[in-house]
Amino acid sequence: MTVYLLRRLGQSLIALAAMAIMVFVGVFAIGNPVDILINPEASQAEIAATTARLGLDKPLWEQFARFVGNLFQGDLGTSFVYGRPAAEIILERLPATMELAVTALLISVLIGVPLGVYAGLKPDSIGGRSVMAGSIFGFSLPNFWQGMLLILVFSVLLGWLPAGGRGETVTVLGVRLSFLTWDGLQHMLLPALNLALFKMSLVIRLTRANTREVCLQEYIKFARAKGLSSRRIVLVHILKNIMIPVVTILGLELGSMIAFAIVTETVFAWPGMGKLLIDSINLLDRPVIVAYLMLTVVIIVSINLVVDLLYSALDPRIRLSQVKS
Amino acid sequence: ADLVVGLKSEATSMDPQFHQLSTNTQVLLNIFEGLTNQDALQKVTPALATEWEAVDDTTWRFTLRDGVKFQNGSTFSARDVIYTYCRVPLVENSPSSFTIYTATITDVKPDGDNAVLISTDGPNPLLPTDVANLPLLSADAAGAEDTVTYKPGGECEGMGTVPQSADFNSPEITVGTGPYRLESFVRGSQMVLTRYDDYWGEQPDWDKVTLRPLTSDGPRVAALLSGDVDMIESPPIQDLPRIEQAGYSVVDALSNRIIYLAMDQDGEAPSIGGTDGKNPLLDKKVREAISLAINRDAIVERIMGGYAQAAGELLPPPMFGTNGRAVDAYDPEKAKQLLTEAGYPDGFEITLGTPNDRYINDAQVAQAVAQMLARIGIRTNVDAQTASQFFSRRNALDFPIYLAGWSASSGEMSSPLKSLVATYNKEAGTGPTNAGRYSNPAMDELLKTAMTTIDDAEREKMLQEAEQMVLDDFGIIPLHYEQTVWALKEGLTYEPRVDQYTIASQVHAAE
Amino acid sequence: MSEAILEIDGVSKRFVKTLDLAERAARMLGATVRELTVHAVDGVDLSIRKGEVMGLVGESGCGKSTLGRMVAGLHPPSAGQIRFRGRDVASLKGADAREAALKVQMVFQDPMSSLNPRMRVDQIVGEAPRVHGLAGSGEIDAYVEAALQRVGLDPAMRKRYPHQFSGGQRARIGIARALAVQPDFIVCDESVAALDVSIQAQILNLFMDLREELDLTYLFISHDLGVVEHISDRIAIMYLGRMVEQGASEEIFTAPNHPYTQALLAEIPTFATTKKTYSAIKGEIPSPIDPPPGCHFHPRCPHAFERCRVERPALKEIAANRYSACHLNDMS
Amino acid sequence: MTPLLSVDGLQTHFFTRDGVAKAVDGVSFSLERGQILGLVGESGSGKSVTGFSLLGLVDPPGRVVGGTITFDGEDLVKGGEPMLRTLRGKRIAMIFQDPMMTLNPVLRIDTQMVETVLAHERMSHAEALKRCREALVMVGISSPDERLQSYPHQFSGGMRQRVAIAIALLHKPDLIIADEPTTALDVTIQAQILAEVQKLCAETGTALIWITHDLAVVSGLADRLAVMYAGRVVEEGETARVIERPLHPYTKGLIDSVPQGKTRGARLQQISGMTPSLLALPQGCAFRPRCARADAACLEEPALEEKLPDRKVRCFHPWTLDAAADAHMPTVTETADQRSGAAARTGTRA
Amino acid sequence: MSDDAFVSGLAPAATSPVAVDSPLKRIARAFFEDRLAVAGLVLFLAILLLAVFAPLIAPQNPYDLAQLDIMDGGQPPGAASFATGGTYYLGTDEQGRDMLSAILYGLRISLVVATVSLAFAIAIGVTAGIAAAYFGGRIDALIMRVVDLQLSFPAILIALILLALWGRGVDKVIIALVIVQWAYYARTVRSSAIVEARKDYVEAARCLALSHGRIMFHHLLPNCLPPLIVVATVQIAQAIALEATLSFLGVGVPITEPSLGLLIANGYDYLLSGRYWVSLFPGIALVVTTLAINIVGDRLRDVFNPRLQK
Ligand SMILES: Nc1ncnc2c1ncn2[C@@H]1O[C@H](COP(=O)(O)OP(=O)(O)OP(=O)(O)O)[C@@H](O)[C@H]1O
Ligand SMILES: Nc1ncnc2c1ncn2[C@@H]1O[C@H](COP(=O)(O)OP(=O)(O)OP(=O)(O)O)[C@@H](O)[C@H]1O
Ligand SMILES: [Mg+2]
Ligand SMILES: [Mg+2]
Repeated sequence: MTVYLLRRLGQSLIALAAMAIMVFVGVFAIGNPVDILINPEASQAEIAATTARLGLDKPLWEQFARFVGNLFQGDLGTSFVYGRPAAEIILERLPATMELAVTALLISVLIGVPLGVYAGLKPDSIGGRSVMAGSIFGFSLPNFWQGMLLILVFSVLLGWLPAGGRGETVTVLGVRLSFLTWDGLQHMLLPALNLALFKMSLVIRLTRANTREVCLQEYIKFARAKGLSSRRIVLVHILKNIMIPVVTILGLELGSMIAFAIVTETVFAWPGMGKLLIDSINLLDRPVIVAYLMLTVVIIVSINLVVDLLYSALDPRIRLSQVKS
Repeated sequence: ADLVVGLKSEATSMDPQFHQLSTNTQVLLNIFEGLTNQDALQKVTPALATEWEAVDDTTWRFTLRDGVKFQNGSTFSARDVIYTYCRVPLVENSPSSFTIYTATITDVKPDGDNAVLISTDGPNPLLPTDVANLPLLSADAAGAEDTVTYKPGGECEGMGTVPQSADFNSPEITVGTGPYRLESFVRGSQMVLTRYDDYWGEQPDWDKVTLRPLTSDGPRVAALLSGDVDMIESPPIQDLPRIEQAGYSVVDALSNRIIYLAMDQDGEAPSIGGTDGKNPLLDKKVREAISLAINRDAIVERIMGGYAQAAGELLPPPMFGTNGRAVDAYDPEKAKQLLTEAGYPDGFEITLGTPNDRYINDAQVAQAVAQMLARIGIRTNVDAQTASQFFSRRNALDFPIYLAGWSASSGEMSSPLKSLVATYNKEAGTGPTNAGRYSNPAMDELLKTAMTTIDDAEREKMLQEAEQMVLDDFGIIPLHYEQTVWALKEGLTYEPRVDQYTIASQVHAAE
Repeated sequence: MSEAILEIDGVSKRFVKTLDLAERAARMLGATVRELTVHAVDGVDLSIRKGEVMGLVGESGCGKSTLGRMVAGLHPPSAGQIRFRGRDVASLKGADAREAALKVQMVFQDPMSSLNPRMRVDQIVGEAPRVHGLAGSGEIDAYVEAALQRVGLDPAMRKRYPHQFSGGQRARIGIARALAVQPDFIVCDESVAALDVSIQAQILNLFMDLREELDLTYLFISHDLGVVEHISDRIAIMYLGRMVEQGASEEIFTAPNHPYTQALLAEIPTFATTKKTYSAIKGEIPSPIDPPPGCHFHPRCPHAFERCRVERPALKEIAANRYSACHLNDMS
Repeated sequence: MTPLLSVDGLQTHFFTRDGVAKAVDGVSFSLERGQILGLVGESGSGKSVTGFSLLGLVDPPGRVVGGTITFDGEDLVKGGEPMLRTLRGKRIAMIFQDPMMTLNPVLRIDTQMVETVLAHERMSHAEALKRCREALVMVGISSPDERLQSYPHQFSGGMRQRVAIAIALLHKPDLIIADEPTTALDVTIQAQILAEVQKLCAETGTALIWITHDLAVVSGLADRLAVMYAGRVVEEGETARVIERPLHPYTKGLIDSVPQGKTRGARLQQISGMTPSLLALPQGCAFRPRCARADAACLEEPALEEKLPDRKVRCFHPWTLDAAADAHMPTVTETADQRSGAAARTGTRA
Repeated sequence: MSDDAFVSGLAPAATSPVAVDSPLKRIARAFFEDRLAVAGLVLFLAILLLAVFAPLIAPQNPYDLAQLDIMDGGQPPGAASFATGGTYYLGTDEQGRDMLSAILYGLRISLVVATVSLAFAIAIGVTAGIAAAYFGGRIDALIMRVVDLQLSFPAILIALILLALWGRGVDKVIIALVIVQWAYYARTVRSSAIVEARKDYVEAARCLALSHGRIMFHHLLPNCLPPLIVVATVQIAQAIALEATLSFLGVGVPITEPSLGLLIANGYDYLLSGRYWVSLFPGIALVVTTLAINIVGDRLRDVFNPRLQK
């Protein structure tokens, strides 16, 4: 276990370092954020003064060294645009994104797994085939286009749901949540659905493939030979086996969901981290970009960790190897 | 009654001295006020100063309004003015400092009980305009000492601990004299303002104002149409027919923003193809040809949906310093002829730089321009980028020709002339945005004189003349003036503003 | 008696799972992380004479294949020497090494997985001779045909893919491939285990024919004692990485010395016309990761006594050309 | 006394893309209570499919298309899934070939055993667990409580197979179908399992069908043998008689081709050719192309007939009826004697 | 048949158990059994042809600004052109770009971006994956750590950052996609190559003293193709979608040479205004393309999966 944590830690540190260097060099290469932030009427002297004030006049390595130094004091830097700690700005937006991603994940699992199992058990039935055909669709539609269609249909044409924004929120333990109010839920429905559709297709396909695979296993036949009911075979023997790959993939996908939230948040004007990232990239707000990526790495690494723990809870074979090492 | 406004971008800070950004200013103008104010037409009007006069060439006297109380109850006095102006250079990490308005100020001191004297290091005719951009803070709320003494360069005394941008999230510190006070600000989601009942001026119509950032055009319109918000700024022009059809009112006004083309006139330009390394843009005939090749009306009509006005000057008339110059006529024949005369009968190849998320339909306009230039033989590639990249590359002189916009915050001709076409000179601080490096020493001289001329009439004449010189030279090519649009729910009115600000306190319920 | 063509001298093979950076760090932090070492082959001596068939028997995981692979040059030994025609194989370089590598070939267990499913038979058989210049590009077709004919395959089928053959034919292709590089020594690793008895007989006969025809020497690995007994001149028996007994085939089968060998022979299924009562050695085969101390067999051995638990018995010559590793031999 | 199980003309076909594979095409045999039947044949001859057909576990695209299976007086083919469900695991149990694959890797042993008990009997979890423990003890697993808490991967192959056998024994079934349960195991472990199975059958009176491709394994175990070739039973009879005097050329070839000590140095007798594809069986007798005695008559399909008392064979030219050829026959008894002699010698050594 | 043959057993069997055809033909035969898959393939080929011959088919060259006229901008489907009198069957965008032509050309860009990036990503990924599987040990650990890092980071983020850094351009989009995708191939190839490398035929090849390169690319690689092909079909569809998404987010291809994604993104602004065609038609083209590829990929997956073969 310790080994495992250490390995994970090592990997994420490398990822963090790679990310930080890339962003530093990259943002430096794009240009000077002062060019876009400053009032165009400012004189050249003003521009130079501002650049110095933000520490951008120093050579890149010096800026980086300073950043690393601050990092060790838990300081991810101060946003050029907002003048506030970058970490704070991002954490403020984190709940909105997490809320969206988790809801989407729930939707995709709760709908995807049963459909996938069904399609896997009855691959040649009309129902099974239509589920698969549907999932290919969900797979093929680009995320943003789905979002646009959702808006077009549900907001513009039918007027049932709001087209964007977060709606009313309730503050619980200092975190603002949408799903506790009716208005908030309404606002969340379309973006969550948008984010979920793709993953749902993925879950369906994955579950189906695994169900088919597991169905062919000798132990399923043995379970039948033991005289078990089909219900028990599906709900215990098959489901427990397919949950292993599903959980793994979903873990990875939660990470990518947070990333894909960028698109959904853009389409639905959802005030989450993804939107912030796009804005920050556009404004070359390097501290925020770096902090966002660092946070994402940390989140993804933690999710992977949780997934692995879950995984070992689900798959006893893994447990052994961990005990051993 | 409450008002919910959908804004296209969010204020980056509640600190009125942190970031010079129209998004910030338009929000903060609900809470704070300066000594002066600019009205919808950018005319300077009294605010916390009831009147002002130039005492001599370098000193202005502002009479302070009586009986004004800050939202925290403290009485407005000269100390607040001094404190406010003192704090400007002390704001840390400001990405765009307000020092450009205080740089010339050498001293601020009380003059009797109800006036301040502001001295500058030279004649500054624009000081009353400048101070409109410096909303006044409450020295008490900010924790100043009892006496604050002005010293230039951030050396003031009696400042106490100066609150920084992040502190302004607290309604305790964000205290102004304006009609609204800050109730809450949830970044990314909304800002809530409540009416300040002891406001000295006319009470606004709304008890509570909610400002929502809806940065994507589509959702912003959708939010209006679905009734989530009462009013939005900058609805995309292509959606206006639909919005009007749905029973919403649309108001618009010519803005102070001009969209222009600037051309590289800085020696040879190797990035232009088909000219054997010569820079055709150095030739006035070529520049004129470019201007004549552009069908501005078509752009206004087709790309801007009619919500723009073809431009012949650097500011829309009748703003200060305009001279009524006619819009260059669309004349491709003559343009071709001019090109031939200049020695480019087959045209040349050029890359037009443009931002794609900064001005209304900016990349579309650039493509339309490219189409038109292509027709007279100037094969034009469009290099559209997000604003940050565009501005960085533009400032690095990467584009032989580029499209950009300019809005004059002072509302007078000196602003575009000084920034866009005055010779680039680091020391003098002229031409900071002159990335085409156009240079006309005669015009520079004239502008310099104008800038130190306090007398308005005299100054206007000089500015008109200077502008004429540049435009006759085709040193810069105006395309169109943007028009700013607001869409409102039935029953609301808003006087459209040249400066494109959406100021909630000025939204009214129709009688 | 002819000279030894292959000598295996104190050869061991250890598979070690070394610690990576994270694991070492964890160990410094006090976690119980250890290197895992599998002693797949543990100090084995064996000498094979030219032209003989040496049978190698033992239960699953006892290191037969590993030894076979080392002989075939697929694994370098962790310790000890393998000498082919008197020369240490590991010390050879360049052309010599290649020559030695080609002289020792291997025939594998699973006839399907040992043939590349994406290659045609003529490619499978002809690739190595072509690459190594054993046959010029003009002659290669004839060469392959001859190789196929030698193992009893119709050359007309040389354009087919492995999946288009039956198990027995695939086994023949595998043999043809090995023979195509003109080896002297062939390691047969369970080469007939996957075949049905009826096909197995065909292939065993083929092995014997080829041996005579081409003067080959075999190391014949199998867990099937019947097969080994049928084909081998001499037999070596391994248990958990170690050699426990070695000797001429008849002698071992008539008078097994080591208790393990005895138990093994008792378990060979044989035709019976009356119902047999089965009895068995108790216990499971221990893991090579954690082998028992002393004699590896002692936990299952009915004759085990104190010494077996602590001391590893050496492989001693108990009669002429007859070796056994059992402490019992010291007692009598 | 009616037999416990009688299979008559069983046909199981696989309807594949490439055609109909007649995996089982006319299999008949019968089994008394407490009897052990050895079902022998080379790979692909339809042994497993026969076993699965009995339990109705043939996977699509396979289907039982003909014949009858009578178990304790009831027709299983007619009874269909509902009847089979109640029988499976309770009265007919099956043990599969590969012990590594038969247990669900993600479920604990107790779960997998208890569910089998509860699938057929109403009782408390504790009682069921007790029964499982007893079953484990019966198959020679020590410290069953600890084992019950384990997962399959923590067991060796032999242990897993024993667990599978224990599961088969939970309801003291009337019939166990063992499909090559020791093929994947080492000889010493195989012997352990054989010993246990033999003991159990003797103790519980359970009938057993032991499927294998290794004649030698069943020769000492089974009361009767049925030899399959290409989906058909080609010979059936009492074990000793079949081994001693195989009638069908295939059976004889099978026995002769087994290598042993006495064959050393000599060439093995071998059956030429190879197993035919089920999709393209030769006309008439399926063994015809590989048979030295085949003639024109064999172009007709021979029937399974009783050529000697209690000996059925599917051949026009069975060995014993042809005196000339019989001369070559090895005397199997001799072999067995030699072997037991060797065993006796080893036994004396210690 | 003689007694002699019975004894020697060396006589070659006259019949082979299976019909004589190559593995590829078998796969193809299995593939064509599914009508939906065939339809998908035909559709995809048709799209491919349309894209390849776009310059010949399209009424207009939408990338040549001189051929556009903003006076024809925003025309609904079926409208006639002011400038040329031709018909805009699918309408025009605000630049007066004929949507039909723009879609054909956009398809071209989208496919070129996807296939070129695919080719490079496969080349890199396959080499890395096979080397990792074949050599094992440290090489494997190193390569797979990089792959893990890459894969644990969402593709869209990486691409977004890279493109934000580099600016717009078809070449840059391709590079970004290669960087984002190679790891998938490396992982896929490695996992199948590890299984294959354990098979005896690789040992046999080593026993025959064949070179590493030969074993890796002649022996291992062909056997790792099936999963690779499946992943490639999925990835090419993903690449098209990803490019579209990046263009949508404003970091994709240059605006004057719009891909399908960029066309949709442009149309996004006109969605509410009723000019649905600007975004709907390219959207449909994009969906149909990825759908066709996914259907084909789906079938390939089934066909290549030996466990599911009937
Ligand atoms: N590459 C390897 N890495 C680690 N352990 C290995 C490796 N190869 C073999 N082993 C271990 O070495 C031991 C001997 O393996 P080997 O394959 O030689 O046995 P065997 O006698 O051939 O068994 P079988 O009869 O099952 O083929 C086994 O415990 C195996 O797990
Ligand atoms: N799912 C299936 N689809 C098609 N054919 C099948 C299927 N399962 C079995 N068969 C065919 O049925 C025949 C008999 O198979 P079976 O498994 O009964 O053989 P077996 O005698 O048990 O062989 P082995 O000794 O290899 O286990 C085989 O030739 C096989 O091709
Ligand atoms: Mg082995
Ligand atoms: Mg079987």
